[in-house]
Amino acid sequence: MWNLIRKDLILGRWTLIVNGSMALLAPFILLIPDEPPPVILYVLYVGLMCTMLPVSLIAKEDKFSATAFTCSLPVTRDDIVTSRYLGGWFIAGGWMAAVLALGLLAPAVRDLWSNGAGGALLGGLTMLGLTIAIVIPFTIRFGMNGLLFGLVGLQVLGMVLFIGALATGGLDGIERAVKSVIDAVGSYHERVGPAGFAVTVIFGVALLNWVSWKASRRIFRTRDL
Amino acid sequence: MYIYDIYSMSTMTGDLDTPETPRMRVILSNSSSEPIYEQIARQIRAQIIGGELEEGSLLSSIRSLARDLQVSVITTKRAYEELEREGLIDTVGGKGTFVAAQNPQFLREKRMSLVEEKLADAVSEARLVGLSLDDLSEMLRLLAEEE
Amino acid sequence: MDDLLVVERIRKAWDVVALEDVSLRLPPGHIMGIAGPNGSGKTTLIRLILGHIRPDGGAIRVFGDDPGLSGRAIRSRIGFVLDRPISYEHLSVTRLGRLVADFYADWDEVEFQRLLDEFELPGRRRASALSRGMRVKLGLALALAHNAELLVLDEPTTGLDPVFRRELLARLSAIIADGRTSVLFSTQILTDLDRVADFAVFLRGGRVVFSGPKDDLLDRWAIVRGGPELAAAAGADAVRGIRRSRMGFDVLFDDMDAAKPYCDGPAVLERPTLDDVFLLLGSKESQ
Amino acid sequence: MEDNVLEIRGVHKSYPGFTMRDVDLVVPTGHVTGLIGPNGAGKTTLVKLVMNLITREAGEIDVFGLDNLLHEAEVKARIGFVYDEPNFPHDVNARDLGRAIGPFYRGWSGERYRRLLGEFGIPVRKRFKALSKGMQMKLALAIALAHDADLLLMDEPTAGLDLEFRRDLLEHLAAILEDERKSVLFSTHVTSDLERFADFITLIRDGEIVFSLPTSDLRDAWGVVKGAADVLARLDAPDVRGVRTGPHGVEALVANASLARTKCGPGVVIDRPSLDDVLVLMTRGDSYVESH
Repeated sequence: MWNLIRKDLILGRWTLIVNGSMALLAPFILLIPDEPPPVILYVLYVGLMCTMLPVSLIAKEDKFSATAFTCSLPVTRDDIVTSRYLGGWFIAGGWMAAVLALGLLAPAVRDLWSNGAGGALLGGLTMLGLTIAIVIPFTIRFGMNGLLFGLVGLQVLGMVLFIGALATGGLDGIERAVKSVIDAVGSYHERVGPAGFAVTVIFGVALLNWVSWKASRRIFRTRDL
Repeated sequence: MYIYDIYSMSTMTGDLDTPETPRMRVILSNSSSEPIYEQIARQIRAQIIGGELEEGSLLSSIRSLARDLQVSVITTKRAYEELEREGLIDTVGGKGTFVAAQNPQFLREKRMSLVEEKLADAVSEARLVGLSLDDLSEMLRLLAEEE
Repeated sequence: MDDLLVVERIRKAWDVVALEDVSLRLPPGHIMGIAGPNGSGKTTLIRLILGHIRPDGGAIRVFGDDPGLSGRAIRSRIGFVLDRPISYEHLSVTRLGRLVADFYADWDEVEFQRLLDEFELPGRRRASALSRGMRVKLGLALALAHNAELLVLDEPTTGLDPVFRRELLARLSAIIADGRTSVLFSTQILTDLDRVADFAVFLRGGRVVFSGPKDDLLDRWAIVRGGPELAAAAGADAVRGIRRSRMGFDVLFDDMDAAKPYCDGPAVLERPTLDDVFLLLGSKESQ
Repeated sequence: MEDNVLEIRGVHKSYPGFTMRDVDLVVPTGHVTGLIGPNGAGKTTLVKLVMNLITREAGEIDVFGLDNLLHEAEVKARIGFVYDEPNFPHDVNARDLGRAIGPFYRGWSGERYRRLLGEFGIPVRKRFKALSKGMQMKLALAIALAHDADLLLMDEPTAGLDLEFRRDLLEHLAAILEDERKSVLFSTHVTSDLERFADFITLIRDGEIVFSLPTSDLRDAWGVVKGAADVLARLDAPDVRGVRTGPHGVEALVANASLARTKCGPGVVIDRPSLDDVLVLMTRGDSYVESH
C-alpha cells in the first residue's frame, strides 16, 4: 500500500511541486487587498489548492492510462483504490497543514487566526473530505474527462433549475428551503455547541469517505484496464 | 516460396484465365537445396518435353508467373532465360513467350535422357532395398508387358 | 527504360554520420527491400529520396530528376506510406481520399473506390479508428489512386501479423506486375524479403553491407557452422562474415563452392536464411 | 515446484465483437512458450487476464499453482510483465521508474536494473515520451527482467525492434531459462524469433486455442504438401489442418508429413512448415478485427 503512495510521490513529484507551490502563494495573494479576509476564506483557499494535488495525480494517471501499469504491479485492485484515498488525505492534508503552518511565520497571517479559527479548520477539512469522496469514485468510473463533464453538467443543471425557478416564481420556494436548512444547522450548532458540532461534521465526512471508498472498490473491481 | 497467391490476385486481373494460356504447373519447395529459378526451369522443361505444353502455346509472362508463385521477378526472368538458351521457348517482343518449335530429334534426345534419369533412380532405390539385377529386370519386363 | 531511382555515393550527416557512400539502383517494375537495425539510416535514405532533406554528398535521381530541386513534381509521381500517423486522421476514409485528391493532378476516384473495396476498407470509418494493418492498406490505396510510379513504404509490416504481412506482400507483388511501377520498402523483419523482393539492401551504421539481387543470397551464399578450427577460414576472400557460436564459429560465404572445402568432419554446410546473412555479414569475430 | 507455471481453465471473456469461451491452456514450467495468432485472436486478452488487468465472466487461472485472484499480489510479484504498448507515465525517466518500482519486488536488484539499462542502451535521464518506440519497449523489458521474475509474461515484446536486439534478447531469455524454475510466455508476430527459441507453440484464433504443441513437432512431424488439386484426395482428412489453393495447385498443411509421404508417393513436394506457414494455412479468410 505505502509503496503505491511512494510511487505516486516519486513519479508525480514534478506535478506535486508545481501545484504545491501554487498553494504556498495563497497567503500572499489573500493579503494583497488592504482589508484582510476572514480566516475561513484563507483556509478554504489553501484547502482548495491542496486538494488539487491528489486530483492532479489521478488526472495524470488517467491521461496516460497508466492505471494498467499500476495494476500490473504486485498489488491487488483494492490496494490501488485504498492508496488513492490514503494518498489523497496524506498528500492534501499534509501539505495543507504545512502551508498553514508556514503562513504563521508572517505576522499579518497570524492575525487572521484571531477569530473563527476552529470553524475555518473544520471548513477546510470538510472541503478536503468532500472533494476526495466525490472525485475518486467518479474518476474510477468515468475517468478524468467524465469528472470534468460531470462538474460542467452539474453547473448547467443548477442554472437550468435556477432559471426554471425564476420563470415559475418558485424562486422563493427554493430560498425558503435553503434558509430552513441553514437554520436547522444553525440551531443544531446552538444545541450541541461548537465541539459537538465539529464531532458530528467530522464523523459525517468520515462516514462519507468510508461509503465512497467501498463504492470505489466495487467499481474498480469490474473495470477492464 | 509458394505456389499460390492467397488473395485470389489472379481473378482480380483475370489475365491468367485467358483460354489460350495452357495450365502450366510449377510447384516450388523451400526446403530443397535446388535454387528456385532452377526448380521453375526444370518443371517447365519437363512439361514441354513431356508434351503437356505443346509447341506454339503462350506461356504466362515473367511477371504474372512471379506474382503467382510469389517470387521475385528476377527469379522467373532467370528461369525463362535459361529455357530460352536451351531453345525450348522464345520470346516475341510485345506478344509474349511461346513454346518454341521443337525439332523431333532434339525432343527424342531429351526424352531419352529423361528415361535414363528415371531408370537410374529405380536402380538406386532397388539397391537400397537389396533387389538383385534379375529381380529388377523381371519387374521391368512385367511392367513393360502390362498394357 | 532507365532506372526509376538512382542513388550514387550518398552522404548525409548531422552531428553523427547518418549515411556514408550509399549507392543503389531501382529499375521500373521491381521491389527493393531495405533492412537494417534502428538508426542504421533507413528512414534518412527514404527522406532523401522523397526530397524532404538534401544530401551532403553524392547524387539522387528519381525519374531522372533531383528530388531536392524538383521535389514537388517528383513527389506527385511517388506514393509514400510512412510510419507516422496519417495527417487529418479524424476524417473518414472517403473524405480523406477527397482531400488527398486535390494534391494530385491525375487522381483517379473510381480507382480509389475500387481499391477501398478490394482492400476491405470501410469508407465511413475514421482513419484514426483503423487498425495498424488497415492504415498501411489505406496508405497504399491513396498512393495507387494517383497512379504513383514509385511506392515508398517505411516499415509497412512492423506490428502486423504474419497472415496480414503475407497479404500485403502479395499486393506489392501485384502492384509491380504492370512492369512500370516499382516499390521500395524498409523492414525489420527479414522474412518479408524472402519472397517477393527482387533486390535487398542491408544497411548498418549508415553503410551498405550488401546490395544486389536477393536471389544471390538465397541461391549462391552458404553458411558453414563448425568448431574452433573454422577460425582459419577468416582470411579467405569468399568469406563475408565470421561469428563466434557456442560450439565454435559460423562462417558466411558468398559462394557455395568456396564453402565446400571447409565442411569436412563435423562442420555443417547450410543454405542461409536472410536473418543469418544479416547477422553474420560484416562481423569479424575470428580472433 | 509446479510442473505447470500457468493453468487456465474454462475462461470466458467477451467484448463487443469478440468472444473467448471455455478456454483451457497449460504452460509448462522451465520452458519458452510462444503464443501466436492473427490480430484480434485474443493473445492480448489472455495476457491481460493472467495479470487481472481485465475481468472475466467465468473460469480460473492458476499461476505458480496459486489462484490469480485470491493471491493477486503474490502472483504478480513473481511475474515480469511486458505489454505491447508500454504505458508508463510520459514524464518519468528510467531512474525514477527504478526507484519507484523497486520496493514492490522482493527480487529487485538496482544493480541488475542499471546493468540492463546500459546493455539495452537506454538513457537514464531521458523522459519516457522522448524515447523512441523501440527504446520504450526496451525500458519495459529492463524493468521486467530486473526483479528476477519466475514467469516472464510478454505481449509483443519485440514489436518494432531490430533483428540484432531481438536476437540478444532471446539469448538473454535463454540464459535465464537455464534455471529450470523460470518460464517464459510471449506472444509475437515475428515468428522467425520463435522458431529457434520457443519450446512450445500455442496457436490461438478467434478466441479459441487451436493447439499447444512442442515446436519440434511442428518443425519435424508436420509438413506442407504441395501439388496438383488431386493430391488432396490422397491425404486422409483428419491429418489435414489447413488448405490453400493457388493458380498453380494446392497446399495442404498436414500434421503427419511421413504419413502424407506414404500416401502421396515420391513425386509430391512436402516442405517443412515455417510458423508463418502454419498460421497462414490455418487461418480462415482475412477477418482482421481490432487487436484484442
